[in-house]
Amino acid sequence: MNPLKRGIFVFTGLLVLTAIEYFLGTNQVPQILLWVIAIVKGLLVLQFFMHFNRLFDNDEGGHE
Amino acid sequence: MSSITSSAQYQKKLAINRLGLWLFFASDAFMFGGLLVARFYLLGNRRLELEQTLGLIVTVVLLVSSFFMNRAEVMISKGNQKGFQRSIIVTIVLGILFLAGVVGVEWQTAHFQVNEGAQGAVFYMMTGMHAFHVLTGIIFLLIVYRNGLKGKYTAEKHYAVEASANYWHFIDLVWIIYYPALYLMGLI
Amino acid sequence: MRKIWSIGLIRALIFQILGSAIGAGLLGLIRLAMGLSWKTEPALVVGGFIGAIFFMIGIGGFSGWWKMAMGEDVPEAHDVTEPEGIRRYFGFSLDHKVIGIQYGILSMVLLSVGGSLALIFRTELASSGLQILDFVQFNTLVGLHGMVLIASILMGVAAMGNYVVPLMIGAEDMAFPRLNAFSFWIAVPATVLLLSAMLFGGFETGWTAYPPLSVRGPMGIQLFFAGVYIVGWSSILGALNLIVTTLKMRVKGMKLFVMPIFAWAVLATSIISLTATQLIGLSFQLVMFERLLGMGFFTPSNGGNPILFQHLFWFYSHPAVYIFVLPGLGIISELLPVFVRKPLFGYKWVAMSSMGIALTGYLVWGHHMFTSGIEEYLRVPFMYSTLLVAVPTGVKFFSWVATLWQGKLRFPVPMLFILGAIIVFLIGGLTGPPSGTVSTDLHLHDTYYIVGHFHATMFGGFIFPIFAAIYYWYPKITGRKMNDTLGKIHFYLMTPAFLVTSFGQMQIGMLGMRRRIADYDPTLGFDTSHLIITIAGYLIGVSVLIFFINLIISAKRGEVATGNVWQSRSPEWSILPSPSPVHNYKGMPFEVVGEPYDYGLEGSNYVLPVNQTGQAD
Amino acid sequence: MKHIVIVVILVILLTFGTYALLQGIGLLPAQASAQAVTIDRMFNLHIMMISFLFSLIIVFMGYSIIVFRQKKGDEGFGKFFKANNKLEIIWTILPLGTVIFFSYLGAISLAETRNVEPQALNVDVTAGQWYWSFDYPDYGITSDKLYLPVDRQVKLSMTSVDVIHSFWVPEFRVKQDVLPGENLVKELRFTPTEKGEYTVRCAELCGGAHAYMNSPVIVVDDAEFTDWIDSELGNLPQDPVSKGKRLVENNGCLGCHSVDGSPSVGPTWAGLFGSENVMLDGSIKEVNEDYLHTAIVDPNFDVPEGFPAGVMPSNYADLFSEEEIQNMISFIQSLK
Repeated sequence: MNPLKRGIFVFTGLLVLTAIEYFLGTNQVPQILLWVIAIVKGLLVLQFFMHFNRLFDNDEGGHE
Repeated sequence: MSSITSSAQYQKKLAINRLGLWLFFASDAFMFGGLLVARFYLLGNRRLELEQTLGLIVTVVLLVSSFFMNRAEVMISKGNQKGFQRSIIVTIVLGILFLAGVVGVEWQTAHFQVNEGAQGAVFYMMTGMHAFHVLTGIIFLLIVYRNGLKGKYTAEKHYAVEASANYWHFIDLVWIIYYPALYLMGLI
Repeated sequence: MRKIWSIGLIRALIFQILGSAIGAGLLGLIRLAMGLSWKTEPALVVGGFIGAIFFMIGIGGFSGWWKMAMGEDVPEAHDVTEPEGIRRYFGFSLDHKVIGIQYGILSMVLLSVGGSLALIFRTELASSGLQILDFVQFNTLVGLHGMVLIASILMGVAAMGNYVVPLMIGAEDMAFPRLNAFSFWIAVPATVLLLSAMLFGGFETGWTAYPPLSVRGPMGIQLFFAGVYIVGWSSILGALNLIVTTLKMRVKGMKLFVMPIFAWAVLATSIISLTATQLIGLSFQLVMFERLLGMGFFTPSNGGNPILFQHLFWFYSHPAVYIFVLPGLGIISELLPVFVRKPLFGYKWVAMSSMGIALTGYLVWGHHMFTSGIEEYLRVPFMYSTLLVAVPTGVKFFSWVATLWQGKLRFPVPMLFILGAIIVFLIGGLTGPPSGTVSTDLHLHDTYYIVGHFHATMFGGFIFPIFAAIYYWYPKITGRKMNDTLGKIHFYLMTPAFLVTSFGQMQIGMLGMRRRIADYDPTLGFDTSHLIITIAGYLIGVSVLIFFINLIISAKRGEVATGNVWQSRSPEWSILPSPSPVHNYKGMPFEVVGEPYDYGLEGSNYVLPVNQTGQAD
Repeated sequence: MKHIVIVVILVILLTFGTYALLQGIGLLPAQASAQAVTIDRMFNLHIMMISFLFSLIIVFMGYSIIVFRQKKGDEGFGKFFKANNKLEIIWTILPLGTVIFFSYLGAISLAETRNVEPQALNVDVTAGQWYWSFDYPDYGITSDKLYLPVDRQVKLSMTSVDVIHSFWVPEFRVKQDVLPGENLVKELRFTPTEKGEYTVRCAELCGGAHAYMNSPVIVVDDAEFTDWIDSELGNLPQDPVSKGKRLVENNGCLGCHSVDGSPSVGPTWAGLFGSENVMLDGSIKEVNEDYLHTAIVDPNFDVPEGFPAGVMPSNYADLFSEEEIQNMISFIQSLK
C-alpha cells in the first residue's frame, strides 16, 4: 500500500480509538477496557509509525 | 566497486544505529513504566481531578503531530524535499502546542499543587518527565529540519530523519499509555 | 600553563567547578527575580547537574555530536588520529582499549577510596563505644562506602567489557565509539559529585537512602542522588553499547553459540543494566524532587507510601548484584579452560545459565523487603523466585567442577584468583538461601550476617575475578607480565583475611549484631570478633596495596611477554600480538572455524587468519 | 572410577565435619519464643544443606587441585570431554526439586510463625527517633519498657512517628519494620517462652542515634505480670480530685483558666467554688456543682460579667463522660 495512504488510515484508526477511549473513560468503565484500547493504539504506533520490523532487516538488506 | 562497499557499510551502520536506538527506547520505557507503577501504587483506582476537555485536546494535538511526523518520513524516503520540510515544521509547531497545553495551561489551572498529596506528585512528575522528552524531541526535530534545509538527506540516506521520527513516535506511544492512566482510569 | 590546560581531565574539572558555580548562581538569580530568598539545597542540585554538563563540554564530549547537529561532516572514529603516549588516557579518546583502561583506572581509584572509607569505620568498630567518629560521619562513611564501591564495580565491569569484548569477537571497535567515550567520561563528574556529598553535611541513610529518612536530614544526600543518577546513565549507555557490539559486530563465522563465554556474560549483564538501572535513577529522582518541591511520593502524611520507594529501588538494586557478579562468573568460565587445559564443560548450559540468572534476577527484588511490611501475599512468591536463582548458579558451579575434573591444572596467579573466586563465591552463594526463606530471614534481615553474605558474593563474584582478569590481560595491555611473587603474596594474604572477615561478620550477625550501627552493646561480647574483623580488613587493604605496587612497577620492569603467554585459543591471544595494536585486527583478518574451548582436540582451531584471497590458511 | 569413590567418601566425611563444626560454634542466640523454635528448625535444615553442598564442591575442587595438577615438564592437555547433557539435566532438575521443597518448607515455617491466637495480649508500639513506647490498650498503661507474660502470645500493632524503624529482639528471632503513616500500621505476633530480660533493638537505619535505640523487654510469669499492671495502675490517680486535675491538665483547660487567681481568658478557678458572681444578664448566681456542670457542658447558658460569650468550646458533653465531668468539678471544688 502507498505509505502515505497507510499513514492516513493508521492515523484515522488512532483518532477513532481515542474517541472511543474518551467516551468509555468519561463513563467510568472497568480499567481493563481502557488498557486494551491503549495497547492496541500502542501496537499500531509501534508497527506502522515506528517500523518495529526494520529492526530485524538483514544488515545487507534494502531500505524502504 | 567502492560505491557498493560504501553502501553495504551504510546498511551495516544503519542496522547498528537502529538497534542502538531501540535499546534506548527499551531503557527509557522502564523509567516511564516505573512512573506508571507509582501512579497505580499510590492512587490505585482513584482518578485524578483533571480537566477532561483539555486532556483530550492535547492528546489529539500530539496524535496529529505524530501523523505529520510519519508523513515527513515518507516524503523524504520518496525524495520530496519540500513536502518533507513542510510536514516537519507542522510537527514541530504541534509539538510546541502540546507543550504549551500541558505546561502552560494544564499545570497552571490544575485543581491541586505540586506538593499536595500523591495526586500532585504523580501528575506533575508524569507529565513533567513526558514534557521533558517532548522538549528534547522538538530540539531533535529542529536540528533535523535545519539540516534538511541544507539538503543533507536523500531518499536513500536519511537515518537522522528516521531516528527523530522514531523518537517522536516513542513519545507519542508513552502518551498513549499515560493519557488513559492519568485522565480516564479509575473512579472519581 | 597551556600544557596543563591541554590535559583533558584537568580542563574538564575546572569546567565542572565553573559550571557548578554558574548553575548555582543562575538558580539563585532566578529565585531572586521571583522574589524568593537564597536556598542552598536546590542550588546544590542544579549546580551539580550543570557542573557535570560543563565537565563534558570541557573534555570535548559534545564536540562530535555538536558538529553532526550543525550538519558538518564528522570523521568515523577509526579515522580520528589521536595523540600518542600517556596523554590520551586523560583525554576524550574514542579507542575502546583506551576507554577500557580509563574505566579500569577509575575503578581502581574508586576501589581504593571505597576501601579506605571502610577501613576508617572499621577502626571505629574495632571496639565498642564511640572513639573517632560521630553518628553523621559514621553513617556518611557507611553509605559512601557502599555507593562508591558500587560505582567502582560498575566501572570495573565496563572496563572488562570494553577492553576485552571487542577483541574477543574480532570487532574493530565498539558499535558507538563516541557514546562509549561519553559514557566513561560522564562517570567522572558523577563520582566527584558523589564524593562531594561528604563536604555538604554528609547523609545519614546508608546507600539504600530509604525515605522518609532521606527526605529529612542533611542535604549531602542530594549530591549523593545526583552522583548516582549520572553514574546510572553512564552504566545504561555503556550497556547499550556493549549489547549492540556483541550482537552486530562479531567477526565472520562467529555464531552466538561459539562466542567466547565471557561475551555471553557481558551480554546478560548489559541487558540488566540497560533496563533496570532506570528504576534506581527514578527512585532517587523522586526523593530528590520530594525534598525540593515537597512532592508527596513517600511521606505518608502527604499521601505517599515509603514501600513504593523500596519496590522501585530494589527492582534495580537486586538485579544490580547480578550486574556485578555475572561478568566475574564469566571470567571464571573463560579462564578455567585455559589453565585446566581442557574444554569448558557444557558451554551452552553455562551461557544459558548467565541468561537464566539475568532473567530470574528481575523477579526476586521483594526478598529485600520480607520484613519491611510489603503486601503479605508477595512474600511467599518472592521466596520461591529467590531460591530459584540457585538453579542456574548451581549449573555454573557444577560445570566448573566438571571442567576441573581430570584436567591438567596449572597455577599461575590468574588461576589462583579464579580458584579463590570459586571458593568465596561458593560461600557467598550458600549463605544466601537462609536469608532467602522468609522465616529465617525474619531473624537475619539487617544484621551483619547479610553484610558477610553480601561481601562474600561481591568478592567471589567481582573482586577476585577482576584481579584474575587484570593479571591475565595485563600482558595484552602492556606487553609485560605482572610480577609473580608479588601476585602470590597478594593472593595468599587477601584470601584468608577475607574469609576471616566474612565468617566473623556472619557469625556475630546471627548472634544479634545489627547492620549500620556506629556502636554496639559491649555486653553482647562482640568486641573480640570486631577487633579480629578489623585487623583482617586492614590485611586486605595491605594486600591490595601490594597489588597496586605490582601494577605500577610491572608496567616498566615486568617480564616481557608479547606472544600467547597463556596458550589460549581466544583470538586476542592467538591472532593479536601484545600489546594490542591501535586498530585491533586491521591487517590481520581472521575467521572463526571451530569451537572456542576445544583444548586437547587434535588439529582443531578456534580462529584462523584469512589471507588476502579470502581463503583460510 | 577410583577417583569418584574416594571423592564420595571425602564428601560424606567433610559434610559431617562441617555440620558438626557449624553446630558446635554456636551461631544463634538463646531461643526464647515459640517462633524461635520453628525458625531454628529451618536454620538447622539450611545448615545441613550448606554443609553438604559446601563439601561437594570443595572436595571435588580440592581433589582436582591436588591430583590433577600439571606435572613438571608436561605441556599436554587434560582429558577431552566437553559436555554431558544427561548430567546437566540432572543437576538442573535435582536442585530445582530441592529449591521447590525448601520454599515449601519455608512457607510452612512462615505460616507457623504467624500463627494467630485469640487470647493474644494487645500492645500498641510507637517508635520514634530514638525511642520505643509501649501502650497496653486493655489496661490503659503506657510504658517505655515492654513487659510481657510468658507463654502468652503478644500482638504488637506498630507505628512510627517519623521514619522507618524495625522491631527486633534477637532471642525471639522475628522482626518487623515499623512504618510511619496511619494506614501502614504493622502487626507482629510472637509468644515468649523463657522468662528473662531482653532488649528490643531498632534494626532499620533510622539516622543519628540508631545504635542506641534500645528498650528493655521483660518477660515474666503471669502473677508478676499482673503485679506489674497493678503497680502501673496504682500510679494512676485514684481519688476524684487528682483524676480531675489530670483531666484539666491534659485537655487544655488551663490555657484559659488559672488555678492561682491570676486573670486570664476565662474566670480563674481559685476560690471560684461557693462564690457568688454577677451574670451578663444582671442576675447573681452562686457557683455550686450544678452551676459548674452547666458551665462545662453548655458554657454560653450563663456567662459571668466581664467575660465574652462564645469563647469556650461547647462540645465537652460529647468529649467527656459524666464521671469525668464530675471529677473536674471535684478538682475545681478543691481550689476554694
